[in-house]
Amino acid sequence: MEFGRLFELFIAASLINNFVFTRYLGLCIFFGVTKKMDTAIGMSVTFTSVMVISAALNWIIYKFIMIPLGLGFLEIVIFIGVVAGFVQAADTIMKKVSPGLYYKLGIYLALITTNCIILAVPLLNAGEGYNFIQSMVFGLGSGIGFSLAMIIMASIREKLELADVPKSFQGLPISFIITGLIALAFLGFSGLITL
Amino acid sequence: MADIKKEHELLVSVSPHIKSEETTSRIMWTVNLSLFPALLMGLYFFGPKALFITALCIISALLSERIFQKVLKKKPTVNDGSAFLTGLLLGMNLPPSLWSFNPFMIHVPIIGSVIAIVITKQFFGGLGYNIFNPALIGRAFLLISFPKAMTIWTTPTAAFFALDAKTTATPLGILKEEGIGKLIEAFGDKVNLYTQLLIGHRAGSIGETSVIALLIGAAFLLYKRYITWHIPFSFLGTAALLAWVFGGKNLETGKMLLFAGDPIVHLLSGGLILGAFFMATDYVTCPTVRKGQIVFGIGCGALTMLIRIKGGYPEGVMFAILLMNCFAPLIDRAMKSNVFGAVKEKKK
Amino acid sequence: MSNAENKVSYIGLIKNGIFAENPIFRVALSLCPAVAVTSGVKNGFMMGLAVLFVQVMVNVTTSVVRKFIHPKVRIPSYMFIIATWVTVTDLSMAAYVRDVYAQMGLYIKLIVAFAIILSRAELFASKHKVTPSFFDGLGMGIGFLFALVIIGFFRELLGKGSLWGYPIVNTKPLLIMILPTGGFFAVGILMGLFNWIDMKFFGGGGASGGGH
Amino acid sequence: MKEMIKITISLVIIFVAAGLIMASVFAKTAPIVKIKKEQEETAARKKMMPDAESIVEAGKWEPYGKHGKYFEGKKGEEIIGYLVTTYGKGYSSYINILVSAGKDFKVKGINILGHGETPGLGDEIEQDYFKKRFEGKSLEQLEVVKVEGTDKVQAISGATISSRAVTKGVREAIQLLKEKYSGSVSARSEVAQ
Repeated sequence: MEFGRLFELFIAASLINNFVFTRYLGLCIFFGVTKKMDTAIGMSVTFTSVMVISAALNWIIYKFIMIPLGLGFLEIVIFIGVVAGFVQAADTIMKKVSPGLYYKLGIYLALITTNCIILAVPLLNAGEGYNFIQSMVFGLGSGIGFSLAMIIMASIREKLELADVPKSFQGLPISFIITGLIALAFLGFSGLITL
Repeated sequence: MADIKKEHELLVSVSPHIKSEETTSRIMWTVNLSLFPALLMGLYFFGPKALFITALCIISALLSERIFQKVLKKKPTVNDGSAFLTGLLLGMNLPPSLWSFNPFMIHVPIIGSVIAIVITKQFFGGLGYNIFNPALIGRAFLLISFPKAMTIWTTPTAAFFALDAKTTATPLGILKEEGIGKLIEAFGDKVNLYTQLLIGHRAGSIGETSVIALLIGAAFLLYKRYITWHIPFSFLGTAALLAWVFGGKNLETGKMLLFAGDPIVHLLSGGLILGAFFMATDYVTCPTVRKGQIVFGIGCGALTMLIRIKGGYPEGVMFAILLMNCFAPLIDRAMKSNVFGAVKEKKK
Repeated sequence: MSNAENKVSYIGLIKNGIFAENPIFRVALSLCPAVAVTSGVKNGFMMGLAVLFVQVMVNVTTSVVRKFIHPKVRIPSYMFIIATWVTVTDLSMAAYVRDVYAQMGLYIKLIVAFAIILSRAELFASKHKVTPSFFDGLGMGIGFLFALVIIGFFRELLGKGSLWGYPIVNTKPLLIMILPTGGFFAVGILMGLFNWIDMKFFGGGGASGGGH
Repeated sequence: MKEMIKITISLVIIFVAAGLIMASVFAKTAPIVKIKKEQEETAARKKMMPDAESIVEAGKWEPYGKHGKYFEGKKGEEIIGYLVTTYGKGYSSYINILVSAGKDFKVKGINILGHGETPGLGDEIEQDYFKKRFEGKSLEQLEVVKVEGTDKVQAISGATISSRAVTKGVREAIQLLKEKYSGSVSARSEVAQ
């Protein structure tokens, strides 16, 4: 039963309520990094892992520090602080432990701190009152969903490089329209959680 | 490099922008022709109003293509048959009783055509570059925008303003809501159900109902080698298999019964044949690599059945194809990745 | 930088925010709310107001403390200032405009991650005096508000057949416009239109200046 | 070293000032939020049961793992009906429903408190015509049918899943009330006889 609920949560977070296509989050990054497939993949890996870990960290802090002390109203400041601190730490550790990986993913880390999608996960977790495991599953589902969106988008934009898009629509406008079309297709997933 | 060359020679369905214009237009008009038997059956069953809807779609598709190209001062391509095909497919995918709900909804097919042609095709640079199947985007857009008008189905009658045509559910609608027992009951017996589904005497979109007519057209296209077996057969095969395994349902408990589904009903209804042979195989929006096409077909079949059995819509062909359209460039990329030259060559 | 020069440019700063460096249509920063909260004019307006308030306050605060902040901890300090003002906005909206807040509370909180606010604090307010910073914030905020209201106008009119919640026509002409798909379409088409106008009447895409 | 101290001091001052601002805003707004929220909830309950003099919370329950509550509506000392907040698993969201029931466990009315269903289709559950379809229904009648003219709940055309979700949520609420109260009610009616 519990597993079923978690699976449902995962599917809902990744496909049905996909961060990009139905919650409209992370659009700056989404449009920014999907010009190239390599960047999109690097970003996916980094994002998903940071989302899961920050979901866990923030859950612990929310549950054991903020709630007991009645500091719920500081959630924005604290969550951002935690994410920033964690990213900084990850940056330093990665540089020392695995320079190869740092070389590949380090540049994305810097972009992450002030990203709404990373911040939205702990905020939604706190709002929905998920438990520890659920928070992490939600973070994972959201991360995978975001990655999926980025990778699809990157492959489409690569194909579009050859296309003769009207001049005033080149760049962002056409990307918005593609996203709209993908969102239309993703509507097919709605209703899946109703068993 | 030799490998790539060989592959290109084998391809019948190269993206049209590589081939000469004449070939593109011949292919397109042939596809249009192959859809005619099904259209005629639809007109026979649903009467002149079906003709009106289809004509409206085709005319507005042609007009919007012409006007857009005029505004942007592009070379007109109205005669290549692709805008005609988009309009035809869109019309065949609309319910014949579109305005029995509200007689003033004549703008619906026009909006669908404009969305299909302008947003889905011309914004991307015209034929050959569109990511999604234009007719399906047009239909999806209409389904979401006019949810009621687009889901009213009537029994086949031949009256023009049949406002009193009996509304009914599609076979898949009955199957989803009330189960296979009720469906068989509605058609008398099982044999009658299958034959009626095959002939097309049932509620549904204008061009999706007559499976036999669609198969004739499909056989013609296969014979002319304008389409290959890869996508349709992997699509239908996957759908049939999954329908058989997961399609059964215990009506009392609502729980799923394994290996008890009826694949034939699923195959013959809900536009699966139309989608598998005429829309999933769209040259531009499916992968160009053979292996990729099989993956594409399997994906379409699996998503169709996922949506039909678990999802919110009784029929899932449209969304399944659109979703796989999203993945097509990715599939192509993954399948081609071992021969890096292929991408380069396309770029020029 | 002389005083006179500053005075002339106040209106220019606001104009700059609305047209030349419109945060959404031109600079294309902070796109999420452009789609997320614009299913209605009212929500778009409220969001725009919230951003306007935060942007102005952040710009003013940053400008006041700009000499006091050590350059090494510049960005964290700005983030902290932003987070503070966002929290203030969030708490106030939760208390006073509850119906709006119920629909878009999450996005109000997420103002903290809007690139536009940090970028204005860093690019403008940290280098200018309080008054120009105030007007820069005002210009950016109004530009943001303007964009959100325009998008909201089209989406609500087409999607719900109403404006600011008041029915205009009695059907829902094009329901899809209030869904994500419609939002993306609306923003994409409006952006293309802005580009087209720019190219047609103002001679090409050189308009967007600034530090980007 | 001197620089470090300077940085620390400047940061601390910013933190303290910001903290003060936030805390004071919070101190001012928190009670307002609390009072308004309570007022809204009480008003919603009152609207559902205008006859009751007082509506008292009687317990909590967990439909779909969410937090629901149930209330007793009283006139003087006598219970005249019940209110339950419940959930239904809809098309794309959990639908939060407030159910009002009489002492005979028949639905008196329902209200949709919150949902995220598809605009234009699923959100028709908010419409009065649909909510009216629940009035007077007993547990057995709380089933969704697609046709008109039965004593069951007729689905919204095109939004069967949302309709079904609401109906299921209401049914569970009535079931809960029966479990909690039917024993005492039947006992009481026996005494009366």
